[in-house]
Amino acid sequence: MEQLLYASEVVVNGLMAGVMYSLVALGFVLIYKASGVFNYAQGVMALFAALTLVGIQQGQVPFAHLINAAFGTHLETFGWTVPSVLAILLTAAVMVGLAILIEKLVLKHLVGQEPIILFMATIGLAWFLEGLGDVMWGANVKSLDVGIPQGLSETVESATFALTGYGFFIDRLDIWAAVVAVLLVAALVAFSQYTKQGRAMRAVADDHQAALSVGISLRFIWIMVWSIAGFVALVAGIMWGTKSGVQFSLSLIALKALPVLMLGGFTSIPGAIVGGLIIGMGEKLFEYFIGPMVGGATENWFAYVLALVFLVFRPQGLFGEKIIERV
Amino acid sequence: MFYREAGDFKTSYRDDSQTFPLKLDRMGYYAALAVAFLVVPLVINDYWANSVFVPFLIYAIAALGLNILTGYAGQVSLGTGGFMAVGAYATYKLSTSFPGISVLIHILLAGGITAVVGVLFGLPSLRIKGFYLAVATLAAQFFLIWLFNKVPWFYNYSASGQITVPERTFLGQFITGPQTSATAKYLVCLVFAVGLAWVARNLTRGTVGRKWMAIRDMDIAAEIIGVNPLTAKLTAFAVSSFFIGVAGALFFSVYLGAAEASEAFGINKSFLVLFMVIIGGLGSIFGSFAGAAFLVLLPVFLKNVLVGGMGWPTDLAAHIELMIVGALIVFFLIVEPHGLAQLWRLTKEKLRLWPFPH
Amino acid sequence: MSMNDLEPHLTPDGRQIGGVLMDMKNITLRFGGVTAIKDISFNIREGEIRAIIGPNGAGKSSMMNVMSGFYVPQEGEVWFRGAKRPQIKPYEVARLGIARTFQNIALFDGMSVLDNIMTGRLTMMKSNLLQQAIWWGRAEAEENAHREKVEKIIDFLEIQNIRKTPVGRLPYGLKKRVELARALAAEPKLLMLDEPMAGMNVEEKEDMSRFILDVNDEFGTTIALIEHDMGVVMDLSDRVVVMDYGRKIGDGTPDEVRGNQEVIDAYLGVAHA
Amino acid sequence: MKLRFASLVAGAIMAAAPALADLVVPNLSYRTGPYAANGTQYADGFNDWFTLLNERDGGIGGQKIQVPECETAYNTEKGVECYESTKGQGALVYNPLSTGITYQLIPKVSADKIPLYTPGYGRTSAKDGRVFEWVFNAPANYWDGASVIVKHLLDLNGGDLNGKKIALVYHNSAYGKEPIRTLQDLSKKHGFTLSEIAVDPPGQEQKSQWLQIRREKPDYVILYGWGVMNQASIQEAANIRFPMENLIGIWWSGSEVDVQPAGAAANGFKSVAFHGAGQDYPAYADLKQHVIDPGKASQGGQHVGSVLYSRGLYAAVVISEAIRKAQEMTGKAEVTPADVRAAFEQLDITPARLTELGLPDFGPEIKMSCENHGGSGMARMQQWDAAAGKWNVISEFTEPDQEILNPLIAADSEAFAKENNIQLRCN
Amino acid sequence: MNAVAQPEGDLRSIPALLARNAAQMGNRPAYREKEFGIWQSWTWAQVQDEIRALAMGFLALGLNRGDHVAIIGRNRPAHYWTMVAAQMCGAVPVPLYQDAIASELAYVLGHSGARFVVCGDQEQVDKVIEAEEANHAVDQIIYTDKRGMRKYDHSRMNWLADVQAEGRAARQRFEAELDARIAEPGYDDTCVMLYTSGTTGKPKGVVLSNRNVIETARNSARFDGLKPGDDVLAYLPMAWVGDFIFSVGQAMWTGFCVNCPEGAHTMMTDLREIGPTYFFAPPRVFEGQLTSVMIRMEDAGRIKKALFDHYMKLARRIGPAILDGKPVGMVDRLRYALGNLFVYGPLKNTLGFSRVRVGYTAGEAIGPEIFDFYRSLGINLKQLYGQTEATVFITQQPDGQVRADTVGVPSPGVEVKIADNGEVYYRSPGTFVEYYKNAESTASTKDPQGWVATGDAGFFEPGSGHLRIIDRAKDVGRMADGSLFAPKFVENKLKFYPNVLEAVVFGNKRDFCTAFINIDLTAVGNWAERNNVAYASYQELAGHPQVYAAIKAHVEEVNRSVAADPMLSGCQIHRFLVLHKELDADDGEMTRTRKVRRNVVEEKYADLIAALYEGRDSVHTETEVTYEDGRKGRIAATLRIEDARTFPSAVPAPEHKVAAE
Repeated sequence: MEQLLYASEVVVNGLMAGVMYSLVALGFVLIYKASGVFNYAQGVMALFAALTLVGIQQGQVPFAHLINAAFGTHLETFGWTVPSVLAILLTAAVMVGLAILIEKLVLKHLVGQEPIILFMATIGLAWFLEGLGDVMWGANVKSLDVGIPQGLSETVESATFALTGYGFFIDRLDIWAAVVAVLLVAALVAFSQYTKQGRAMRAVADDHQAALSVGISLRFIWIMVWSIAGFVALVAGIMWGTKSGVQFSLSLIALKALPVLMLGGFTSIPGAIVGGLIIGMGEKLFEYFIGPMVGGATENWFAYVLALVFLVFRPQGLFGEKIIERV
Repeated sequence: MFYREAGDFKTSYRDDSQTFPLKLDRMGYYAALAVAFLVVPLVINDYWANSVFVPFLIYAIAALGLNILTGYAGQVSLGTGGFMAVGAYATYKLSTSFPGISVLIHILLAGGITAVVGVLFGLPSLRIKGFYLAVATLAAQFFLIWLFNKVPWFYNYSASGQITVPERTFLGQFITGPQTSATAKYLVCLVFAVGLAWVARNLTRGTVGRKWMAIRDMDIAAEIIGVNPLTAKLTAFAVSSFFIGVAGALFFSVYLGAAEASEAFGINKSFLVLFMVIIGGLGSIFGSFAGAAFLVLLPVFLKNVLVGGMGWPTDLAAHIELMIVGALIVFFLIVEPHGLAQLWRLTKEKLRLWPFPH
Repeated sequence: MSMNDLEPHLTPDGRQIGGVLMDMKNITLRFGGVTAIKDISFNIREGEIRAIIGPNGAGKSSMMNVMSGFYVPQEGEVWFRGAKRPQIKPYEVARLGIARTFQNIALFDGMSVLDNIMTGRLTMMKSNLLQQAIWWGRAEAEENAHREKVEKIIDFLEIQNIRKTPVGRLPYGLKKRVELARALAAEPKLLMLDEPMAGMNVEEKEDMSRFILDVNDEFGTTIALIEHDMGVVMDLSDRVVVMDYGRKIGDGTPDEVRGNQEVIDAYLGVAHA
Repeated sequence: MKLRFASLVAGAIMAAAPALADLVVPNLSYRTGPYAANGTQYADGFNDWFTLLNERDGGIGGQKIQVPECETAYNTEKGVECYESTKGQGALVYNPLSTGITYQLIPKVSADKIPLYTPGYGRTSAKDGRVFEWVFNAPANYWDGASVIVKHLLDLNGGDLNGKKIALVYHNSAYGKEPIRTLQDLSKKHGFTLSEIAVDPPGQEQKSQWLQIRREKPDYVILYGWGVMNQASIQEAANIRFPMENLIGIWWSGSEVDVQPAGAAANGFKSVAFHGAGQDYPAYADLKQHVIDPGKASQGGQHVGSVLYSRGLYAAVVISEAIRKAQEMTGKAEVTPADVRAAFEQLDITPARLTELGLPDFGPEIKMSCENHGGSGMARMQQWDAAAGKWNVISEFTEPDQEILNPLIAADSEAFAKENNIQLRCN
Repeated sequence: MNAVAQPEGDLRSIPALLARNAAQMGNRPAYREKEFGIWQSWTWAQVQDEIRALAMGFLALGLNRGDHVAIIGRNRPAHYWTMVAAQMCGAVPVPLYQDAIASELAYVLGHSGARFVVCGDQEQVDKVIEAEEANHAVDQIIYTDKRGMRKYDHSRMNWLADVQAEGRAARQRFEAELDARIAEPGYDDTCVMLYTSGTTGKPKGVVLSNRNVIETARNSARFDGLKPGDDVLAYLPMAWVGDFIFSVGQAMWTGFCVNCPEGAHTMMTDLREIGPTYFFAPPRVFEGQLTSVMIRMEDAGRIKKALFDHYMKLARRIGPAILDGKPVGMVDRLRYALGNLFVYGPLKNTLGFSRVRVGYTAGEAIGPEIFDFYRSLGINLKQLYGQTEATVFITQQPDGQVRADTVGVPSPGVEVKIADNGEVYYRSPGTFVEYYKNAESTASTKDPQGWVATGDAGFFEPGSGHLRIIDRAKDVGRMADGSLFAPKFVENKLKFYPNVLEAVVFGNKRDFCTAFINIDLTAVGNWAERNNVAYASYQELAGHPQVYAAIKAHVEEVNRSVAADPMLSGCQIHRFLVLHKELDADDGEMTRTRKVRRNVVEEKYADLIAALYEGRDSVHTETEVTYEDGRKGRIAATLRIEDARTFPSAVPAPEHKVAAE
């Protein structure tokens, strides 16, 4: 009985962790669906967004280090702080600007290239953004606080204790993340269902040629999609940044999103969510039950193996479009 | 411009299908080999060997291997780092278990072991295609690294989990361990690189190579004309992994001398080698070398320019270097998505047509 | 001469027609709820040019895919060279001596014309990986021997001047020819051509017709071809199967088929409508 | 065109070698990559001490010190490249601040005959001078740290840890695995149960590990983390309300960088340390006067006085003392790496000497010998005061349990000697 | 030279030369053919074996002494071998033009009475069958390429390879017989019979003896120092005497290697691959190549173009001098070497001339610009003058004495004299035996002393002793005012312009000269493309006003240059038109060697000529044309007639009296 309770706690926490993965995976899916680009830079975009957010919040001088090195000045901060909401809005604007630049400088020139080339380009982009983020805001660890609470949720603990005699641990941040994820998905769905731009986006995702022929500007759609992905990255950045500080390692969360994508299918938003939940739950359960037997630290590879096993049976992912072979 | 092809004709299929059908190319190739084998060993020092030549040659081997899989057989892999680790740990286990046998043989055996592991992880490729496969190979990457970290047998139960290469000699010269001279390191890697490039060329020009390319270009048509996708893909995984295994073995035993799985063979290695292949040119042996040279030299070059030349703080330089490398990669992909090899081919075409524009 | 007369004989232009090479018995193929082929039987005799015609969507391509082993029919049997063909993979079918071309050209774009045609001979190459790796002895000898064979085909199809061109750069008509060359390189017992003249202009069609006749004539290769364009087929083929909506509505010599009222209604009627 | 580029490349690579300086102490630092935040502070401290010596004393023994910095990004290959590119400049001693790189360099420095100084990291068994002629890791190593932590716990529990549960949360790498054997031996000796919990680097996500801890309820958790893993661990510990004073980090888990992201929740977190922190030392006045105020501080002096800054500074102090000693021993101002190595073996940094340096009680006494390249192994505990934002020292320098450690070290180093055909020295 | 030379040793026939080559240099390459993607090669020893097998096959098929063996096909080793095999059997090979139409074939087959015909492929077989339907004189048809031949009635038809196989199988039976037949022919027995193209009338069969061929081959090979190891590209029609001399006579004599291209469409590629050391081409080929060089350079980038122009200017200045071994300054030589690296070398390489040691052009006059272009690149291009009846060589240019406007000095062993009417006569060991079955023509061409009339008018240039040819003797006429009319002289000048493909000048017994022009579709079409001039057909392009303007400029340039030659200044063109169709051999307007049949043109386009002289501005005409497949059709057009400026004669009087006077 106790084992079962522990297991359920692990499951619940796994699901919560899965939500965090899904937040990153969502950005991938959006871009892949609309432009066929496998955007490896999504993780770095989250880092960049978080760095920018903290930088704006704390009134850091962008490129201070570079300016200091070049001109011998001693710039640090502007000496003001920006309220969180405003900072988030400003950061979102920066991400839109970034999307426009990416479209203008990169994507536009790579139209019609093979997917692997586009993929590689996004890795190049990732390196660039990583360097840029560091040059702009510095490489030190920053703590991010936009008012999201962290730590054990007593409500849950006491509720579950009353119910089962064992108080479940759930991080309040995770609850917030789940709520935000639900809101985000709802917003995305609403956007794509009920707005003109959203419908255009779906049209492009379905068939580029057809969309072009009815007069949808592909470039606009791409900018829009990258902007939305940038916003999703910002959300992921806020969540992960709050959790473990804003720093280089944040970009590595992309690696946690990849098995989620594999599992859910590259083109499915529900896939990203369900995939995240399965991966989160799966890896936590495995780490909890099997981990100790094999020495632990299994989460990284187990997520991939889990996804791999799924794929062998469903090569297009859980929610991916079926691949029909023709000659 | 420099080509004089008139009178350079072929009277047999053997001549016609040789690697460098043009006499000038052939001469250039022999000249490059002569320089590589006779001149460089005389002038090389520790810095050039360890910072430039040895990593270049080893990465070239790894890139060759990945190019066989990705460029020729069309199977995208991000498991290179993991497979290199297999090569490294296999060499370590072999050379510590059988000290009487030459480490060069151990390196080749390590390649063989990696090939077996590669085949194992290549099995999903029969069902999974494209990016899904790329991501799936990450499973190999993470699992293998985890395995080498977790199972003490692999690192002979040493306290830290590091593996350190034993000193071994060949023809009385140290070829592994700290006493190895720069020349010896370089030559060992050069022999492997040249030999394996030759093997890669042979494989890719013949039956196996055509099967790979057929699978890459149109797998269904390939199957209908009689290519067994199972064997074609698995041989690609096997051969590719052999190369990568040898690269990993050399990386550990000749270059680093000591290694730890997650540090030396992490996911970054996989990306780096994939980059080399793409920047160099998919499906090109020359491209593998060019890509390796580009990505080994560029950071060294930038670092020396920015820090050594311009005196910038190292961190700023490193970040700007990251930006430059990233931007250059994007730029390259935009300008020539088929890589340096294609650029080289076009240049050669131009030179052959000179002075005509087309 | 009736279509049921399976005695070997010589055609008026001196070609040898032998016994049954491939026999399709009561083939039915369904995709989900859709029946693409409904209980069709016909045979192909050694040395003949056999055409399958029908309007778009008649199930011709599905039939060819069944013949080449790419689709497995729900019902019916495929007999080849006097034996029932077990359910095998497409690449094993190729090894039985069946080669084909594709309606939407399926060449290997990353390879040269020569390499593409060489792939046609892959099933005959025997050297192992190690021999190829060192490119010594058997591997090289084999390569050159097959190259010679392939060069004969290149010569036959008059594509010498594009030998080393990457196929991606070729115009449509030449691609079709290269694809034919690749199929021929396999020295097939049965050569299947999937709309070999689709999308060609009159001149290219004439060339292709000539090549098809020459192949049949020179090498005695049995040819099964699917074609949409009825005129071309009538001139080329010895016997014709007519399909419509997955059914067989006619089978016989071009003259017989031409006179068949059902064919006229279903096919010609549609075509002229 | 191609030729020009090639010569440019060659030129640039060659340009990496500056003119030979009198005393060269390369700083293989990392200010980028996953551990940039830590590496930056350390490198600043390292640089600033030498700057101080140059500015205030005109170097050591009248010889200026050059500290060429080379970015490794905590990457072994880059580390090797840095080593190779700087060794030609006459480097006297290396301090790469990376266990991975240290393992690369141990065989190389032995062949090149350049001493390697790895305070508090690197290969623990390098303490055995009989085997590792060119490597020094005083004042303390990973195993010392583990032992000192256990001693502290013994102190807290009246010398008895019987039946207690201790969990080790470690960075799943060579570094993180170091203390396992020591702790296993100590658990046998003291009767506590040890559970080992690995965290795969980088380690932002440790939910399952901490759920496990929450369930097992160990009395103490020892943390061997690095980089983001520390922050995540401390945060997760706080999240599950693990008593912060029962979470004890090795010195690599005990810097401001690690505790600040968790904010107030990190209050009470303990770590072991082998040197002081903060600016309450007389030397800082000199630093301020000669280095910081004139704007000569490395990277603008943002981190002066932080734990990692102090550690870098401490490493620089020991190295400069070794050089000074080498000058004394040879009577020459220009010393060779071999001289410095010999000096390391003779090094004796007494409390008095530390006071002289303006750093009273900054570190334990270091006394090395031919056999002992690791010093006393003494370390002390410090505790984070979140409100004040500073580390408070809560114990004196304590000696580790040499009884346990020495056999382990001897076994490991002798195995190494055997594998590599090394003749034991110091007989 | 009147003394009758004797054969060296017993080398008195081609088979004898072959035996010598096989014995002395059995392992050297003798023939190569681009086939199946590579240059299939045969050594002299192999070639001997192949030919002997073929000859024995012929014997098995019943080839008799004195039979004629017609050969019709493209240049292939097998075809050369059939000639030698026929000779071995004592038969006479008769190579025919492969593009001859059936009616032409019928005549020559009938005339020669060929019993055996060797055909290259199905197409030739069809023609032969059609041609001899009437008389059925042909006993055996042998085809080289068996494609499409399965369905034919094989009762008197064989595949060449089968004939060889048969010959090999029958070795026991025929070896002795063959050796006996090889030993039979004497030095003066027939070696080969070649049909002249015949600008007028029916083709005539020129009988050449072994002496003719071997002596000529020997003399000419020595003249240019040809040696084993040289490579020649055999691509000119096998029926042409030159090809027989180069690819059989000289090849057998010196033992150099004959390379056959894969086909006409790969000729240029094959030329480049082989890179011959000894090369022969009519001016047309050189013109074509130069045109394509210029066209391709048009698209080159600015730097390349500047480099090209700069170095070509330099080359024009000093290139020929360097080639002729004249003194050139050190600096210029250095600059030339640089030019060689950047321009000349690559250019020669792309053209396939890198290795050319001896190059000849003949058949027609070559434009001095074109000639100098190749010379300046360092290609040793020379001119020769000859004809079938002379076994090619009458005069040729020795190294170092090469000029565009002469045809050189008499070849070794050749005597040349200029008759009173200016016609050139020669006598040499190569002088033909007779016209086959045409004693009358033989007698009218060759006098009892052995002098042969060339039919060309020319004179020896004082000083240099080089021969200059002005025109066909019979074409040289008088204007109404009595001044000299040499149409070819003017036509050649016109044809030197890349835009002009052909020109036909009229004016005999008239007041002034007029001309028909054919534009070069490649050159003009390219110009049109670059200037966005749309056109649908040759006819449309030919009638384009801008084209007319360009041609007019050319005509006036020519007039200016003609005016400079006092003797011929009356030949300036006053009026011209651009023809609405290309002159075509299929329409009988040209010979198969692409020489204009002046009388045919004059007859066919009488209406146009009339219009030219009537002073009309335009003329409507309808013309019958023959399409490639033999069908006939008519095209109609209205042609514009332009007047061109003429110039006064520059120099008052000729300094020396020309033979033609």
